[in-house]
Amino acid sequence: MLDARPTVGAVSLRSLAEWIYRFILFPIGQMFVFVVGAAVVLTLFAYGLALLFPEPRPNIVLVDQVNRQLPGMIISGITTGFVYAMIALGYTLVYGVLKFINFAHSEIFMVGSVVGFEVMRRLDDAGNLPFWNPVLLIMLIILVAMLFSGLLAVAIERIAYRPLRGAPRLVPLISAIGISFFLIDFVRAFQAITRNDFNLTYPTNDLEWLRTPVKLAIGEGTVNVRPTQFVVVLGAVVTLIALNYFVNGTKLGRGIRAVSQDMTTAGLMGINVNRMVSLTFFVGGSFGGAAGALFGMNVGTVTPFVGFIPGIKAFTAAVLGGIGNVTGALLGGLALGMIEAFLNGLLVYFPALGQRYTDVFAFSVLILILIFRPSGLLGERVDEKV
Amino acid sequence: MATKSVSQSPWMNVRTTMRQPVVAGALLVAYILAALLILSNLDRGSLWFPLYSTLAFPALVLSPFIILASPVRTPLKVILVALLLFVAIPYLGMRDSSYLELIIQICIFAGLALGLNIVVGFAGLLDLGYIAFFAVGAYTWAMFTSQANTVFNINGWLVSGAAFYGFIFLGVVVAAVVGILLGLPVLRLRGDYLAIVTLGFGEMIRVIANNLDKPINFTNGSQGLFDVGRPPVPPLLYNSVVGAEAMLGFPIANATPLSQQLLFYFIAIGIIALIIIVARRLDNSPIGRAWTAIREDEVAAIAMGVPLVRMKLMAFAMGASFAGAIGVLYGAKQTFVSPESFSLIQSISILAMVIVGGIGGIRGALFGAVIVTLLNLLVLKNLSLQINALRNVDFIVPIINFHIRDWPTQLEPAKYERLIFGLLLIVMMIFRPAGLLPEPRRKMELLEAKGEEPVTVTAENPVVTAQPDAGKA
Amino acid sequence: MTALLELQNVHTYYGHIHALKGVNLRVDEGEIVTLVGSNGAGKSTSLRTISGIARAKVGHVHLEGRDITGLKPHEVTALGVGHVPEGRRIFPLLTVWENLEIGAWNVSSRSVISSRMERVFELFPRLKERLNQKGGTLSGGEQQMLAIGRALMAQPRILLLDEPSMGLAPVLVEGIFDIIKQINAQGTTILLVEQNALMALEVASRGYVLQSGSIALQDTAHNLMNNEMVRRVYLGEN
Amino acid sequence: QDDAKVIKIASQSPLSGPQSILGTAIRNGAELAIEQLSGPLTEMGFKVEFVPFDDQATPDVGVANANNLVNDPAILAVVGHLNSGVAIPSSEVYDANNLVMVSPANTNVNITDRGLPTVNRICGRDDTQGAAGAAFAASLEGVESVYVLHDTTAYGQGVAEFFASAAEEAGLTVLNVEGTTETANFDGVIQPILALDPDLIYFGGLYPQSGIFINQARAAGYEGFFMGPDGFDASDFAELAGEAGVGTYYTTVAAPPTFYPDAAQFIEDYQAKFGEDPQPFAAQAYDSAGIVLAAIAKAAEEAGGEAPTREAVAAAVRATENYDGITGTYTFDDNGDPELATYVILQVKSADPAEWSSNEVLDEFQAPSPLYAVMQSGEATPEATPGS
Amino acid sequence: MTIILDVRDLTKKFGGLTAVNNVTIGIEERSISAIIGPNGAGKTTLFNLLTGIYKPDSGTMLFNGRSLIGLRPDQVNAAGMARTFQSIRLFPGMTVLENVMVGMHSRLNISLPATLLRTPGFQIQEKKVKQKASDLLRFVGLAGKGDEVSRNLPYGDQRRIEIARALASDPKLILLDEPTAGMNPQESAAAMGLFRRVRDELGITVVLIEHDMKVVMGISEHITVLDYGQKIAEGTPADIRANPRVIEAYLGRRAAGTTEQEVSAEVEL
Ligand SMILES: Nc1ncnc2c1ncn2[C@@H]1O[C@H](COP(=O)(O)OP(=O)(O)OP(=O)(O)O)[C@@H](O)[C@H]1O
Ligand SMILES: Nc1ncnc2c1ncn2[C@@H]1O[C@H](COP(=O)(O)OP(=O)(O)OP(=O)(O)O)[C@@H](O)[C@H]1O
Ligand SMILES: [Mg+2]
Ligand SMILES: [Mg+2]
Repeated sequence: MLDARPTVGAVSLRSLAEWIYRFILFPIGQMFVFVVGAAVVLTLFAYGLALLFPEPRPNIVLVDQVNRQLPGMIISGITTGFVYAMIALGYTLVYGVLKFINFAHSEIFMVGSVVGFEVMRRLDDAGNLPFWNPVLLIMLIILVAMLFSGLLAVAIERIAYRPLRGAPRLVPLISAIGISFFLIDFVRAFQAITRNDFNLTYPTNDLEWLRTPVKLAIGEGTVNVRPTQFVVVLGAVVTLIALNYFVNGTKLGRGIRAVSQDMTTAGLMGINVNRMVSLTFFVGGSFGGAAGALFGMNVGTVTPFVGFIPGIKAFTAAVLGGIGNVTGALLGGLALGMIEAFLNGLLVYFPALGQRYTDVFAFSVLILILIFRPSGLLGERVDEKV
Repeated sequence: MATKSVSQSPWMNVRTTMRQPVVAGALLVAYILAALLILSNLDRGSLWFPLYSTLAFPALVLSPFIILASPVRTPLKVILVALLLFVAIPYLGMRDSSYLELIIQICIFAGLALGLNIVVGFAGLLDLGYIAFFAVGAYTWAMFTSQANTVFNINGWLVSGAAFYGFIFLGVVVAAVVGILLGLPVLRLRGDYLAIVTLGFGEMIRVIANNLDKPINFTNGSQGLFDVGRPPVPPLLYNSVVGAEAMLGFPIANATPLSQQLLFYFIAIGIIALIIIVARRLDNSPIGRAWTAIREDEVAAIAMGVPLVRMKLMAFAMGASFAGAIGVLYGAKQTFVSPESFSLIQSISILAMVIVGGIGGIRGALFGAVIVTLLNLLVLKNLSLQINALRNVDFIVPIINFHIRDWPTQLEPAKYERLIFGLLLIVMMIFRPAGLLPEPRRKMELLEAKGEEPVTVTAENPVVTAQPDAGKA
Repeated sequence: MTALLELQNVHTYYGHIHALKGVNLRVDEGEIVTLVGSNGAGKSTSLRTISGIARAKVGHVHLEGRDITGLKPHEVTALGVGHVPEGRRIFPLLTVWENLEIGAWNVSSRSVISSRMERVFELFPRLKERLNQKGGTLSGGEQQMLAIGRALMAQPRILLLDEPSMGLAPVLVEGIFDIIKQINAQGTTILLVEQNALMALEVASRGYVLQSGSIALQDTAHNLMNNEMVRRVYLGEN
Repeated sequence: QDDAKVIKIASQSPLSGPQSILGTAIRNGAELAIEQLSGPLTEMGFKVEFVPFDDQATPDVGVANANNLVNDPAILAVVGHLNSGVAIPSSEVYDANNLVMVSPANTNVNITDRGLPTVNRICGRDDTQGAAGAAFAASLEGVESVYVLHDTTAYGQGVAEFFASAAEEAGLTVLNVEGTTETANFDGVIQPILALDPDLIYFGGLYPQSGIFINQARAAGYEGFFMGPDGFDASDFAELAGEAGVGTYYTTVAAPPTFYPDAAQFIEDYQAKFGEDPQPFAAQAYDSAGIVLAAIAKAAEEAGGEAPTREAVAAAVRATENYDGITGTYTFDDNGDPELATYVILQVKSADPAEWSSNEVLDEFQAPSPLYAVMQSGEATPEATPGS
Repeated sequence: MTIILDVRDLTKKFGGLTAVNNVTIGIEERSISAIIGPNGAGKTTLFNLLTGIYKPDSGTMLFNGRSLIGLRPDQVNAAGMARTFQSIRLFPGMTVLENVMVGMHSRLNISLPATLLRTPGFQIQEKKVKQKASDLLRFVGLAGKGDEVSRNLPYGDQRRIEIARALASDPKLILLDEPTAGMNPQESAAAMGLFRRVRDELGITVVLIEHDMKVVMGISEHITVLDYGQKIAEGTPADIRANPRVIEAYLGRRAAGTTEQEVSAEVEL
């Protein structure tokens, strides 16, 4: 329904065009600007570094290395960044509504990746994996993962957070940690019993199209792009647009925003607050699930422990972008993914440092940004009104 | 309104009698003695040993809390606690040093929980990287005493174990300085932004410790610093242990490791006692009031003349310095310091202790530390051991006629300690959201919060915000 | 005749605080009834108990004879109770238009929503000018208009107004009371809580005086205005 | 049965967490040995029980467990650990209480180089293993430059650095020695490798990490060789690395059970008891427990049929000579290293986990422990000489 | 008479909105002045600028001859200017007494060693702090309520706590933001008495923001009127009541009329 515009009247062609602009073209444009912006800034940084340290190690000319690595770093940054962004959305949505860090979200992501595996494994066991249309297959995997993770998130809220509403802010944090421990070991137990193993490898052997890398000739050499990387980016873009529409363009999205600003008053307006909170968890959870499935397809193997690191990174991304802000989560995720990719690519050449310091530098960047923008990149910089 | 019916049931009579100080005191002594006797006479070989020790040991360790809550008079409380700490527990340690080890671990976590409680509970700053300061303390000691540190070792800069006490002080200073250095840039951040930055800082310290074997080897990297020095055992302590063993007619066990452990135990309770005194004095002072004010309303606090950053820095540095001192102790006790001991999970479990116990209260933090450590290192472990023991004798559960031996190995409880721990955390939070031993003030907040508070939109309290209005762009 | 709204011996607590101690109150269809009382007397709590934000521990709330005690706020709203809370409480980051849409949460027909919106704009032309402005950036008076307009979007049968004039410039206070009369004339029953007892009694037909959680006095507005105690305490005369 | 004197043997290994597959293998191997090999003790009237502990791959938990188990006087020996970072601090506790430990898996040099009388292992050492790998890498056609990656743990980093220094000595160009804690998405790690284009990548770490890495590196277009230490040696590696893993070289100090002719029965029994194939270190744990049982029996005999003291057990273990296990024959040197340890170089032949046992053995040799080498030759160059 | 607070050409913008626009105000020492104006006129923003919560875009603020520009809120408080908030901002979980004690922070000697060692100096200070806090509570009429948790007190009492807390820092000037909002006429009358005593007995200059004309006209010696961030009028209550611009923008005809009679009644109090 085209209820996004405040004007009252019939649906005209003009309003359709405006709708398309607002909910499709604009978000795509925005993502494009973020990606290109981050890439340009970091590329300049890389060449700047090469100017400063032309030969950080004997026989290694940094400019040449940067030339060779640039496309690869950018592609890897974008793929990781979109995954971070999708997980970060879950943190941001829940934070916006309930004002607490849902530490269990990383495990919701993990469950999504495990469910993605289960779907493919089952299809493979039944022997009909190779006959699936690639697009349908990917959609199926993502949808099942979304559904499962979304429902799981709803259940978690119901069991572990709702009874604690109104308790001090840190209390649900602890039950979230409890949930997180529980889920990790529960999935491990489940897999250990049913499969005798918990390193879960997506069965892609029969899917030629998924395994054949695409060779892109860029500059001096060729870059191999895995089809899964396309899938990740495409899947992320589509789901992010859908989320943007949901939050900003639908009545339910408006309800969620109202609840996030003032729960009591939202109730007075006739909004069933609990249902809205559940809905928020469902949406946030299903995005985590989709991210998990995409991540799993991209990396090939997942375990019950796979959620921890991306979870922390995504949480960082949410803060970087300004927690509570949907666009901020997107920007934060992309920025973090790109920064990491470039740090990984460049630190290698500095003997005393190396990639082991990537996280140290990435966090330093975060701290720097927060010092200058205490509410994150896009967080509303409210001077508190008193 | 339902008024309590004043029934003169026998139970009420018993309760009134028990509230008599003399009776209560006698009951307490009997209780502690019973726990002690059961514990020290348990036979490790017996089938039900894990179960019994799981019941008796927490009973003993938790007795200080019972003493403090009991109606006996303060001097008697002090005497009872002192007897427990200086007689009962060392005695138990001689009978079975694993309990002493457990108690030392509990003390280490209790110290950390008390320190974190100052940062999180008093000043309301969510610190998810607290373990970093602990690491700083541990490395401060280990770097200067481990044979594995090639820099100091080769240059003859290693110090002897006797320097330990000085290093506790040094650990305090170094950790406090690190706390201030980190705090200066980040303490202006609000609420959960601080959480992620401290989390990142904790990880940074760990990564640096893991990699500072190059270019110069300070930390021995991932190999860790082993052969870390220990404070020398005072001859008096050693001789008393030997004497006590002889007197009590024990087979002379290893007096050397035992007196070493006892030394650590005494140092640990010394440090904790100091931390408790410091924390209490801070709480009842202008500084403590300023922290509470900051926690409750930053804007009002600064407008009333409380210098925010300075007070927060002070909280941060105080908390850090406690962790530093405990870290030095830990390094010496463990004799091995490696980055693996300072993970995010550790920070989180300390936070869990503070919250499970009851945030903002000294008793709560201690209680939380005891409960969580007991759960982790005793209860869950013993559960696995018990089932294993039953399996070894092919125990059959009566009534349902189930052979424990048939329990599948995939479901071995030892593998699911964290799962159970997670469940317990959730259950505890749901049933005691203010913590197991809540601060009266915090408990009240909770009660009233149920009356649905308005959500004010502020920078630290943001809400889901829309995309910048695309229609206008 | 059954009253539109009736409170019978309502007791409400906040934690240990006993805020309402047996409130009895009734509002008939088409009336404006006002509730006056000093700070902390329990006026807001009475309204909150009616709309389900606070819960009556003892006693009952009836809406047209139906027991609505213990229903959730959104359920009470669906039965035709509108509540303009103390301090306006508009959604600061939603636009004026979105705030109004939220007011009509339970209405799905677009044409109904737009006709109601038109009615709100007739009452408050100012809001139409600010349609795309974020609620949080409105001035206090505009926020109050929005809060009332938002409640009207659900077309409640009875509107609970909690201190609509609080913190408003004198010039706006007059306007607000004019509008209250207008809304009532259009058929909405009103339960009005006010510190500004003088103006409240001027627009109301009946009134209750609430003192530390229970009703101390009830009468027609005219009689209350002439009551010695009311004049001294609530109208500020010696 | 009740009056039987109980002797307990404990195991410590990670039973939960990402490494629990390997930790469980240690636990299971030890349990099987105790079930099968405690005959002599049972005949002497003892009842041998097994007590597994979960060290969670965490030093603190390992130490807490260690303190717990030293207090059970019936426990006379420990089989474990998996992680050197856990084994080192825990063994300090064992040693203070004279409790003997036999490790099936710890290859870190510091395990035995501390010279503790109670600490022994039956596997080889990282210095020799790294050097053996480097020598083999240098002998490969077309390998001039190597990129060394490790998992930043005591084990992975240790062996990787030994490999790197030996490779340098062997004339290879070591492009970089890099650590990563990444476990799933290696994109960022791979980019600079591609840019440096090494002929061979050495990964010091365990298969759950390296298998995924190799899979992704191949997909990203890397075309050179892969090589790694004994941490690669698990059938799951084939599953994780897929086709990309075929051709990978790895060294091992604990060859798969199928590699040992004597282990056929063990594999069968293991499958029967635990319903799965023995994972790496299961057979070594079996032998470690076997050594312990034999030593206890010997000490008990010396004690005249009484339960032996821990000191006696520790001494008996250290005195083990030519113990004939399913994975080899073991004699300990004075540091607790096996005098001669077997090092094998294998190549992955198939992406099918079931075919793991058909991996081709390219080279096999026995190298002396440093101490034994000194003893034998009288000179202080504990250099392994591969290709004997 | 000396000017204690001298504000010149003060401007504050929020994005496109100029909340305070070139405002110039002088406050005389030991006076009671009011700032009035329609909702959103910038009154509270002006207080926030004065107390360092917001940074002005341009203009000068001299307090006691000292510039306030660039001072943090706690420094402003230490300099002798205290305030209350439009929406009450107590420390809700602390007791009434503790709330007031926190207000003294900038006047205390805070030393970590002294705190930890409980030196005699520290103990004497603590005793004094408690004593003074109870005195202040008695002054605002809350004697005996010191140990109650502040969030449990009724609204009117909370307003008084805020005033006591502000007075605790021995300010020379106190800024009150709508101190009688939500009070009934009887309560406001009592509050007016309190404000007078603050000036007369403690010698503190009082500046208040109010919408209640009875209070404003009844108590202030000088009134400044803001509208859309700009000063549109200033003068004595009589001037302001008669000013057509103020009537138009703020008072409304009825309020302008009624207050006249009521104020005359009030003055006799
Ligand atoms: N959320 C809450 N938690 C605890 N006590 C509360 C809460 N809200 C109100 N109270 C207490 O309940 C009593 C009644 O409050 P209520 O808000 O109903 O008063 P009121 O008549 O509306 O006063 P006002 O004129 O100040 O709005 C007061 O004593 C108040 O302190
Ligand atoms: N932090 C802020 N961010 C953006 N706008 C603000 C902020 N603070 C105040 N404003 C705006 O500045 C203007 C002046 O606000 P201010 O609070 O000073 O008004 P006021 O005169 O105190 O009104 P009232 O009588 O309603 O309290 C308003 O339009 C307000 O929305
Ligand atoms: Mg009210
Ligand atoms: Mg204002």
